[in-house]
Amino acid sequence: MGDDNFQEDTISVADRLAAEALIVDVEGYEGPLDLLLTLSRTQKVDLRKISVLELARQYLAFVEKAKALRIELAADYLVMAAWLAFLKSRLLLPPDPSEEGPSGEDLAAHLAFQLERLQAMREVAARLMARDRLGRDVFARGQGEDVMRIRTVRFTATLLDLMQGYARIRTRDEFRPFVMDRDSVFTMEQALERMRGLIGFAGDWTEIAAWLPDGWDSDPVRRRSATAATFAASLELVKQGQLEIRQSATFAPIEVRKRQ
Amino acid sequence: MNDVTEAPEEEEKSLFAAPPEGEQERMVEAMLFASAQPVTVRDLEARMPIGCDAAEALVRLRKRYEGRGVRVVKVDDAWAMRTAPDLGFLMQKETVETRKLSRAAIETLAIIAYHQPVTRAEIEEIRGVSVSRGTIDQLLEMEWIRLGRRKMTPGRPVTFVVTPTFLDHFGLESARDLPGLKELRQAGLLENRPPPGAFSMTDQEPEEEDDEVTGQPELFDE
Amino acid sequence: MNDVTEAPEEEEKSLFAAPPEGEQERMVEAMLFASAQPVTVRDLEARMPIGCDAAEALVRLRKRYEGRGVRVVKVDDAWAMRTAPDLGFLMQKETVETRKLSRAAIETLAIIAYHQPVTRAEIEEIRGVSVSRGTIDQLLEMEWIRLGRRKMTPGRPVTFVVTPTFLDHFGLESARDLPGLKELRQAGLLENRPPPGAFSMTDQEPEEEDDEVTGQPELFDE
Repeated sequence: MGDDNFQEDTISVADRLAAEALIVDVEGYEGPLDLLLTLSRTQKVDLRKISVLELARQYLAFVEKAKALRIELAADYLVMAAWLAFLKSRLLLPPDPSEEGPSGEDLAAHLAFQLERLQAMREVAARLMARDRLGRDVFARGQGEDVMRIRTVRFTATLLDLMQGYARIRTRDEFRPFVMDRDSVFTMEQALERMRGLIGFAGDWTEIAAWLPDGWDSDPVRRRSATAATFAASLELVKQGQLEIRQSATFAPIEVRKRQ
Repeated sequence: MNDVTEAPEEEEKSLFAAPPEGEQERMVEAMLFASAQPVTVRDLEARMPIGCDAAEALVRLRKRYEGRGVRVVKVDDAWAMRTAPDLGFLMQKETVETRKLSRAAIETLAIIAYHQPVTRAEIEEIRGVSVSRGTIDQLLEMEWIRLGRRKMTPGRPVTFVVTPTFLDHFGLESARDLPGLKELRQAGLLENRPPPGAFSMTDQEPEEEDDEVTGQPELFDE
Repeated sequence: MNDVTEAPEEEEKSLFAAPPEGEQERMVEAMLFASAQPVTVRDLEARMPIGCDAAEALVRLRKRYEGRGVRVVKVDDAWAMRTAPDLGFLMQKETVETRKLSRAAIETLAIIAYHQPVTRAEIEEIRGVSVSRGTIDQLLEMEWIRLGRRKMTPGRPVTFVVTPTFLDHFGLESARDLPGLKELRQAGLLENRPPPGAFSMTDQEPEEEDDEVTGQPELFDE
């Protein structure tokens, strides 16, 4: 206890000054660990030999002052305060063999380790940032000639492509919208016109086949079309009273003649 | 007059000892290396400690890089470092991409092969569409076609013929080896036509066939 | 065993006469010189004629540039040319103003570099505060850190590691060359010691902790 009093006395002024500075600038600390690290500097000793008990007292004092000044502390600062209060009690009381869990010394050692580790990280971060850095101290090639990618496109075709291509051109004419091919169709209009011209010469019964136009009687397709058209035209002319038509028996030849 | 201007210069030189020659050379080297643009002697000196002679350092640096993979070159009135021209091949990465020839190109090529020597107008007549300059250029570039003799018709139009490279690619000994219309039909490539013997819908076919038979060999008789 | 592997190599060498040493050095010089980014030995060799030994040429080239205004440096498994650090003062014009990193970002970066591969929870444990998303994002965006393999602990958290770009920026050959790394390890400060007992300030890590102790030194002992 006496030892503690002594320590408190020796650092009280610096401690108070530091604490006041901290209260003003509490926002500037990155959490309880950062604050503890700052507080530990007031001990001016190697972090490995730091008095965690003393640190706990400083921290708790800081929290008390902050409360007194109605400064709202973030929850993690208060959690840390609670934990440090617990740690403090552990460190001050003689170890209770019946109590479970780690000893106060173990907990203190771990806190000291955390502080030392954070401090070490800050130091190496500073060393890292102080290195000769690219773009600040050291420079890369200003006018990089990056590897030019030459993409050669090689076109190929096979003989089949060629043949198909040619075939496509040679048969292109047949690819056209579907229309009835009129070439082998003899329309009724054509037949009517033809018969009107010839009707004057049909005084006698004449077989309808004789009326078919030239070139339409050999090919079966053309003959069929011409025959049908001529027959239909004949019926039309009969209806108009210009022609007479007859068939002697079923499948017998159909004959026409000018109406008498 | 000369004395007046030289005097302060001398003074300056003595006041600020210029870095040794080797050091100046290093500086110029680093600046040329890092700069995105060629740098003038003036700019170099402006960045170097007082009393430095960039021009002098450049001469030495240029000599040092002689025969190396990198050279010190003058660009207009500025200086730069560039890779040696004979190593340009290292700065390129070649990739070959194989692509199918377009339909227009294949058809044009086929017409040239079957009808050579053929003029552009004739190709267009056969294809029924105009042939783009690019298509012809592409085939010329591939060395599959070349210009043949001019046609003895008004305007003396140029003709196109296929090349040995073409024959080589398609595994043909001569253009005459190209399958004729009859063979194409037998191969089913002309199956859109009515089978022979059947009533023909288009009556121009017979003559065309004749043309093919008589025209074809003549075309290849060069 | 040796004979078997050596034989084809010999054969290859005789089949394709590799360019002389000096020529190979010139080639490597030109390629490194031309590239602003570090180039791997593999990439160098891929662009050189068959039979070249880029690694060998690099050793000679590095020696040649010793003490010059430009240096040949190794970055991870790649090589680059960089200006000598003592000449940085000449390069004011070339300086690209980099975004100032916050203290949190700098500390986070250092923790990742020295503790890699490290999880976000571990970073938070070391700093004693939570790490903002923005800080990690900024470092990722600068390409100074990247995601490492996931940790084999519950939740399989992602880890962070530093990149070759980081090494290049800070002039490090590898993460093993980080300043003070050895001392930190000897002092046991790179171990993520578990807090004694169940009571921890940030209670998410007990399981992860074990992995830490074994995982950490392994990384740098490669």
